[in-house]
Amino acid sequence: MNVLRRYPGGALGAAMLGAIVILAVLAPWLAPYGEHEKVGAVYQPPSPAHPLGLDDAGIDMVTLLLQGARTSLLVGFAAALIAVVAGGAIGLAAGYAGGRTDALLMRLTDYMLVIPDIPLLLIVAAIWGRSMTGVIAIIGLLSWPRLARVVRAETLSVRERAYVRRALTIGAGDVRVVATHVLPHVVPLLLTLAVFAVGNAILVETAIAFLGLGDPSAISWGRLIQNAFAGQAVSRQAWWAIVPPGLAVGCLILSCTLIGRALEEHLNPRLRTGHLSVRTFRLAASGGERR
Amino acid sequence: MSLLDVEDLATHFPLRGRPRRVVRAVDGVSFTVGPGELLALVGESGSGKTTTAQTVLRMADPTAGTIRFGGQDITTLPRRRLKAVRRRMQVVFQDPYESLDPRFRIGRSVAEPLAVHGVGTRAERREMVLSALERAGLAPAAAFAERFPHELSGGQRQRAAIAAALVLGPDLLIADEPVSMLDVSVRAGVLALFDELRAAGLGILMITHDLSTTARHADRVAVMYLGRIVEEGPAAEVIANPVHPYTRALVAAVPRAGEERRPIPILPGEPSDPSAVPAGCRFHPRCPIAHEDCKRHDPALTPVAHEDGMRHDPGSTPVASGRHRAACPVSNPPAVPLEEDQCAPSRPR
Amino acid sequence: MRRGGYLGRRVASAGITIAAAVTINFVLFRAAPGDAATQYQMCRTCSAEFRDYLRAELGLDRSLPEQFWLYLSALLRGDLGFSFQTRRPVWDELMGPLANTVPMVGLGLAFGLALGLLIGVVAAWRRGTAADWAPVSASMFLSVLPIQWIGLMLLLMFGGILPTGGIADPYLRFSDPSWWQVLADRLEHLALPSLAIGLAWCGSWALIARSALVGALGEDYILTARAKGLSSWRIVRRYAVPNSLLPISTLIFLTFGYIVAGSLLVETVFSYPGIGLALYQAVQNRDYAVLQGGFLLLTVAIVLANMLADLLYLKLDPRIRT
Amino acid sequence: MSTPLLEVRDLHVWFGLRKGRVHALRGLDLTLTAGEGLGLVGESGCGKTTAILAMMGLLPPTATLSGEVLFNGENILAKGEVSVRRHRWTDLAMVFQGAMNAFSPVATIGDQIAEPMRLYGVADGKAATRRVHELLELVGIHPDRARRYPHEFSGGMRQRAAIAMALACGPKVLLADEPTTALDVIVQAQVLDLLDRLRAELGLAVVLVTHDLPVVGRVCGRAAVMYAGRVAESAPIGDLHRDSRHPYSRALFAAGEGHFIPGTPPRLDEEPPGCSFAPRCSLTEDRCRTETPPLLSLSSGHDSACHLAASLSGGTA
Amino acid sequence: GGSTTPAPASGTASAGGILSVGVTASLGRMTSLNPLADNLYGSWIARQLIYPALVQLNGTKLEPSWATKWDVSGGGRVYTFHLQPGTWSDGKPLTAHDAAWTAEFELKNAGGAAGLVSFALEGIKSVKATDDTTLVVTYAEPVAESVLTLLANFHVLPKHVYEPHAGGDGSKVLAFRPEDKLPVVSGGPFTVTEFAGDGTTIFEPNKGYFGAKPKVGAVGLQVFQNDEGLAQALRAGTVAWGYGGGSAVAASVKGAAGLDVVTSPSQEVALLNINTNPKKPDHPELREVRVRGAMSLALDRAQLVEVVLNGYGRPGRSVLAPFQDEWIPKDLQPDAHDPAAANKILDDLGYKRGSDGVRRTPKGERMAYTVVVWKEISRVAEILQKNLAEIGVELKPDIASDYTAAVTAPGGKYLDFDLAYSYWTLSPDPGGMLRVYSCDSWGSVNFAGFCDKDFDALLNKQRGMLDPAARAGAVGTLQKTLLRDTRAVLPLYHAETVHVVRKGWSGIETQRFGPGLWTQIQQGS
Ligand SMILES: Nc1ncnc2c1ncn2[C@@H]1O[C@H](COP(=O)(O)OP(=O)(O)OP(=O)(O)O)[C@@H](O)[C@H]1O
Ligand SMILES: Nc1ncnc2c1ncn2[C@@H]1O[C@H](COP(=O)(O)OP(=O)(O)OP(=O)(O)O)[C@@H](O)[C@H]1O
Ligand SMILES: [Mg+2]
Ligand SMILES: [Mg+2]
Repeated sequence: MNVLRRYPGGALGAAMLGAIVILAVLAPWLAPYGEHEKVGAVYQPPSPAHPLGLDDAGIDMVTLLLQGARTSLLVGFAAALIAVVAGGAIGLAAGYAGGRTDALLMRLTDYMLVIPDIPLLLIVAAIWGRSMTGVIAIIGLLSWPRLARVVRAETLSVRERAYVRRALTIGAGDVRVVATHVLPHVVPLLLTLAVFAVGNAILVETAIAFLGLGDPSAISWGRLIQNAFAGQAVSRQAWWAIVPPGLAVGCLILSCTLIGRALEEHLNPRLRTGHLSVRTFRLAASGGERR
Repeated sequence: MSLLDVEDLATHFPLRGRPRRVVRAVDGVSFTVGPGELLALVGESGSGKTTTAQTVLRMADPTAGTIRFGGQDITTLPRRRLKAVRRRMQVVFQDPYESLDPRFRIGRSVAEPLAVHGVGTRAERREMVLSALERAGLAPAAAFAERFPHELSGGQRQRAAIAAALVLGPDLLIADEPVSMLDVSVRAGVLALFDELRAAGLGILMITHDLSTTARHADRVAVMYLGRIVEEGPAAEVIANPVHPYTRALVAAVPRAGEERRPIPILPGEPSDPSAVPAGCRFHPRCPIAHEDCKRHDPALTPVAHEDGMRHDPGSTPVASGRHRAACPVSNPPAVPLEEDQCAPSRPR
Repeated sequence: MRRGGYLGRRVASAGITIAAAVTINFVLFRAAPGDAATQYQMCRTCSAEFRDYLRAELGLDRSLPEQFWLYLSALLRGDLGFSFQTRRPVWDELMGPLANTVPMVGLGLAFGLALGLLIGVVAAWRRGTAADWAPVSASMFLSVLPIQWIGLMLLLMFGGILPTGGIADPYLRFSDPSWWQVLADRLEHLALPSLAIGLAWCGSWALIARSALVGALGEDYILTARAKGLSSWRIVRRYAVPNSLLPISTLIFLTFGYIVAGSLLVETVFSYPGIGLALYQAVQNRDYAVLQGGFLLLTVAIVLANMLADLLYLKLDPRIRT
Repeated sequence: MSTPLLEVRDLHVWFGLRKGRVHALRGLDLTLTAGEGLGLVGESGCGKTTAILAMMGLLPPTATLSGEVLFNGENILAKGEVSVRRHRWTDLAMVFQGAMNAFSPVATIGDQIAEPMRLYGVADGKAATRRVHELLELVGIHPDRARRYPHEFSGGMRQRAAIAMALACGPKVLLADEPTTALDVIVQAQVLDLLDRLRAELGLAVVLVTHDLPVVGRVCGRAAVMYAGRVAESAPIGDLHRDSRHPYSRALFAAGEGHFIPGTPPRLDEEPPGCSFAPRCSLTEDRCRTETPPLLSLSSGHDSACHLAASLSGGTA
Repeated sequence: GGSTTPAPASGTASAGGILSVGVTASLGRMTSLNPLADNLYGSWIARQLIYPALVQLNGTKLEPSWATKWDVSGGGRVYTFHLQPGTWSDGKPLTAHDAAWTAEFELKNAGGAAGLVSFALEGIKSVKATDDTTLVVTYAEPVAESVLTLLANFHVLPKHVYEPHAGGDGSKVLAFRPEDKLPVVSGGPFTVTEFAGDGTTIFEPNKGYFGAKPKVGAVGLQVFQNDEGLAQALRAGTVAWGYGGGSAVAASVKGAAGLDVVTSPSQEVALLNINTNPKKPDHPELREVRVRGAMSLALDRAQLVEVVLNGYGRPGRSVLAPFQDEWIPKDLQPDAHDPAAANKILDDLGYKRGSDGVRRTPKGERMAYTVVVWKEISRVAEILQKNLAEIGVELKPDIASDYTAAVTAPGGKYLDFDLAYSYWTLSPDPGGMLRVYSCDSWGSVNFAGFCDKDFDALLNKQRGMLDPAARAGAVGTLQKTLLRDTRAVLPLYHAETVHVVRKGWSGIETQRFGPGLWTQIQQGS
């Protein structure tokens, strides 16, 4: 309850994400039709039987949205996991070891950061084929560098804390120091980054799908946007095939962003402060505040 | 026999970029700390006090010189074998807010050294932790052990950090500005604790820039300037009769309680830069009494004739001691030839 | 002295990154299944002779180190090779599209920035009020929408009102246009793609601007400025904005590179013949020479943008200037 | 005694927290005459900074304030921000705790010093530049440095430049919040010396906030010892040292000499009745725990808020 | 846009207005006007406007073009073409020698680097110019006249322009780009004054053209990156003719004011090939004709037509396309969609469904296959997947980055793939398509891995049958062998050729190809 009041945005995000996850998990039971099942004319407008109409293959949009949530979430979470594990490990190693290791790893990270990601994606996906695992791996590999940077910076700062230096001077080994002092400190940050990474991965997935480089047999929200474009939903004024998947993606990523920001604020309450505001102190009605 | 014996210690840090330059943070420092002795290392910010301590702790690598601890040369001891030494040499940092892991209860922080060194059983450790906390003045120890750092005041935190340093029963404590971040009202308590520990035989190397503290608690004081010790000797004597112009400025600058306004000698120029150490006497660019020779000759520490000391502060009690040395030939002409016993390591009172 | 060192180090690091990009570029394409000649689109059904001819022409019949050497020496001469598909120099193939993309991204950037910074400054200034909450929520939502979807929505809304594809009216020259007609035509064609870019990015920029500003507003010098009796507006203008501009401006420079590289999605939606689309087509046609060249070009562009961002920082922030 | 230049009467400040609030100032009374140096001393958290900020009207929006701050008899807080802004920098200027960061890193020191002059029409154009140079010289910084950026200054120089900035519009009162805490002893001595000179030479009234009693003597003739948002004792420095009439002041002096004060400072979110120092005081009597002692004048210029003030005469603890 | 810029279709600068032709990139992009270097459809369209061809096509019928008439001799082996005198746009004479040179060059390089267009000269032994206006074409074997339709794709190049680049093994000519020097040397009704293979190429009338003068001021061939772009442009009025825009564009502009959707009989065929290679190690059941029959019955061709072709097409009936109706036996009709019957066949064969709904062969192998497709047809793959799932066959689409390689692997032996999707746009003569399933094509485009001696013998024989009726009989037999006897290939659908034309233009006859079409188009009637 308290958390709710403190981070209303985060709570809203969590609720949205929760709802989407539940819908996705229950999709096979909730979906009214088959995801390949033609249930009416192509681009049939919304009707009581099909509240969001049919797509360019005469498939029920509600069904597609429900099924698409599964893929989008799977890609989001799996890719974020890769990014978190890789980025966390590399950031931690670079920040803690320092020196040459740090320089080497950061050089790699810098390189990964300047790689134009969408073209790389295009090339890798085109050359090595399209599969769900491929898409997840590519997104994960594209996302870790940002994480690694932040984790490294944080590790560097923890490393300089007196309690870490003290642990070292009493003769504690690196493994021990990392495990007991550094990692626990970095975990909340990593969690925050992970939440953002989920959102980002979902966004990148829509790009991959839009370019037709996604897994051909998986229906994701990105794929629905692509279908709408390829199926000329715009010229055919079939807004019901365009608007819902975009809004769905937006809500999903927004929920991640909201949660991430709440976590961030929780970790760093300084984000809330500031000296300047249009409002200044209040004057108590004379004597009123005294007792 | 002295506990810690540092000779000609130098620690340089290479700077990035060209031309290659080094920061001569510590540049030829010698001192000793005996059991039960408190040596205060004072000096302006950036003079290399912390670096000296870090080097002694082998957290920074010495460029030259030797560090002997309990008679053993630890200057180049490999990390593995350092562990045994570290058990006997503990450290307390300046910032009481950062020296305890905020996620650990005090008890666990204090017990960490025991865990690292695999000392005792669980029960034994608990005993040791509680007694350390009590020694550090945190009573009831059992209650404090259960608290988190944020539930303690600054002074209490610093005591907890000291307890963690004491739990292994070390011979030497290195304290880097242990009270400068504490409120006036609690400083005295922590310093009194040091006095107690010292009485029990613990050698302490304390870094500080607070001369009034030094005068009250230290046996001996070493004044650092730009990586060197410029004056060294029994605390009372050095503060009463500062010889080196830098020490004099330092002493004069200290505000004294209850005193009325008085003129302050001001050192000209900016704090010095250890990556560009001036030739000759390091202090000469800011020295009010520098002359030509100072630009060429880098003076060594030489014993102070106490008559000389008396001349500067006639009101003070003359303390005749060859252990007071300074590195300024101008204010301190080498009247007394160097004798062997004067170079011998100083002993605790 | 220090400045020269900083510059030198920055340039060296950019050089290393580019060298890495060159190597990876080479490896990436050699590691692809099937060599370039078999991947060649026209060769889906072409004869073995033609394949051999292509292999020889592309130097694929040589050993890998030899190929790498050839590749490097050609690069040093500024030669990116020849397109498999058109047999024109890759450089010529890419420069046109790149020249189309830059104004589109530039205009989008300008639009997004103007809007984003405005929102960000107002929100930061009115922190905690409705004037903060509403634009921040809107920005947040904009920033999470897929750009291609924003493009589709624009198509849906503006199709028929503004040109929805291409870069210019190809037949304009027959009506003997004046220079402003030509310009107006270009701007019309730029409108929707640029708007899409602007909308897709202004949200993030607003959020960045806001948080940078809020950060700056928490600094001690702001309190000092208030103590000096300066008005809030003056404080925002003279103290908060210049200080938060530092992180913002470099960040924007950085994103420019990525937007150019990522322009593909917008260009696809609006059939805009830019660099992204050129690469996309190269992928479709397995035109590895163009792909390789384009990828390198974009990497270099981003590295340069990063470097410029650093130099800008150098210029803006007196702390590193000396 | 001449009429007070600045007078603080019964100043209360509350800070709203997420839960409850903190009563940081609990009826602060201070007077300051022109050219006088007043030291404001006390443990961390006793409300020194809050007092200074309140006088400048710079409290954050979470703060609620009551009481009066009279400048030349006018209550400058009467209309909040509107009325106080007119007095900022021209009448009241301040140097902050950690004034190291008082300068925006992207503008030159000179510009930042000149800004309020131009704004308030004190000087502009060449005149402003000249005045900036004068001010910098006054604080011992070479005028050439006006065109430098803050990061090119050392900590001590920045602190001195901050003082120069505070003097820009010729204020009558300088409020200096721990201007020397972060500095080296030698630099600290320089800065204190500068403040003293300004006071003596320019007739500036100075309020010097510090938790270090000895520092006060360098600049101020009088000091007010604060405890828990209120003045415990206010007296000329000499009296305070030799003839303190409040156990807390005595304890504070003793702390400087190596005797710590037992217990912890009071929590400001609770308001138990009685003297707030009572739980730590060695002389506590029953009424100390129930009755809040008022700040009473013992002799001219010596006030104490202790029930036992009268019985405390002679010598320090 | 329509409201803000003047619609070019009504441009006034050149008399006759500008014919703006829009085409999607997948169909109409080109890389060069040099036919030896670019065999993309887009440049084939362009070639019709600038390079003379002996004959042109109206549907499946031959019409005169540069050749006003032709004689047959030698029992169908020798064709003599009588050409109109003319000049190239640079003033050099356009003669039979240009044609002979072009043909000989292409024949010499057939199969080589510069052999991309030599398919048009298939079966020809020699091409000789007897004088400036007479060209003698000699075939190795007798051919029916309809085989000459291929010659509509033979574009005569200016010898004086190309010859300097055509030395050595002929590969150097690939680097020659006529569009580098504008206007290009043209012998057709137009010449190119602006070239952009991915953008808009502008054609302006060639003053020296021997034939009828164009009635438009200029033709623009504008390439759109996707269907959506073309549809938008058609609606906005910036494009007058959506060239072969396809069903998707047609569907999305249907009902829009001012636009007509013009269809002509399908020239296209989409096929599902089943790998019948007896050496393929796995899935022997795919070599069982009844299994293939069951799969055919499972396919819902009507849904394919509705979803994939937006209704503009027909269920797949043969490997030949509906515009070759005269060559397709009347009794060869599309298989009905009858999953029940299909299931029964498989049940009878003893292929039981497993718990996952997928059938097992008696050996216990799952009936799970991959189908090699390319990206554009994901919808087709989805429908096939669903159709076959209904009969317990699992299908997994494999989007091949290198299509031919994926199908023929390893090394042209067809040992790997199970099913493959293929799509062909046919030329009028039926022989070409049937040849795809001959042993000659084994290892390349014969995606069914089909090789049959008798089939090949009949295939070779029909080519020389000058009697259309007899030839039709043979062609019918060949089709039935493929589609009924062996069912090695399952026709899926035939897409109608769909054009979208803005009202107010006349002469756009969409089944016509060649200069004649482009010179007859005009604004107004
Ligand atoms: N790792 C390092 N690399 C480069 N220079 C260093 C490093 N550590 C310290 N220095 C430099 O060495 C000099 C001495 O630093 P040190 O921290 O020992 O001073 P200090 O006397 O402890 O000062 P303070 O009183 O401010 O703590 C300083 O100029 C500092 O900038
Ligand atoms: N913005 C704020 N919100 C809530 N409480 C505050 C705020 N500012 C100060 N306080 C509280 O008011 C009390 C007085 O704070 P103040 O900063 O005035 O102390 P101080 O005497 O200046 O201490 P120090 O010596 O540490 O600077 C403290 O308990 C502090 O926690
Ligand atoms: Mg230090
Ligand atoms: Mg304060």
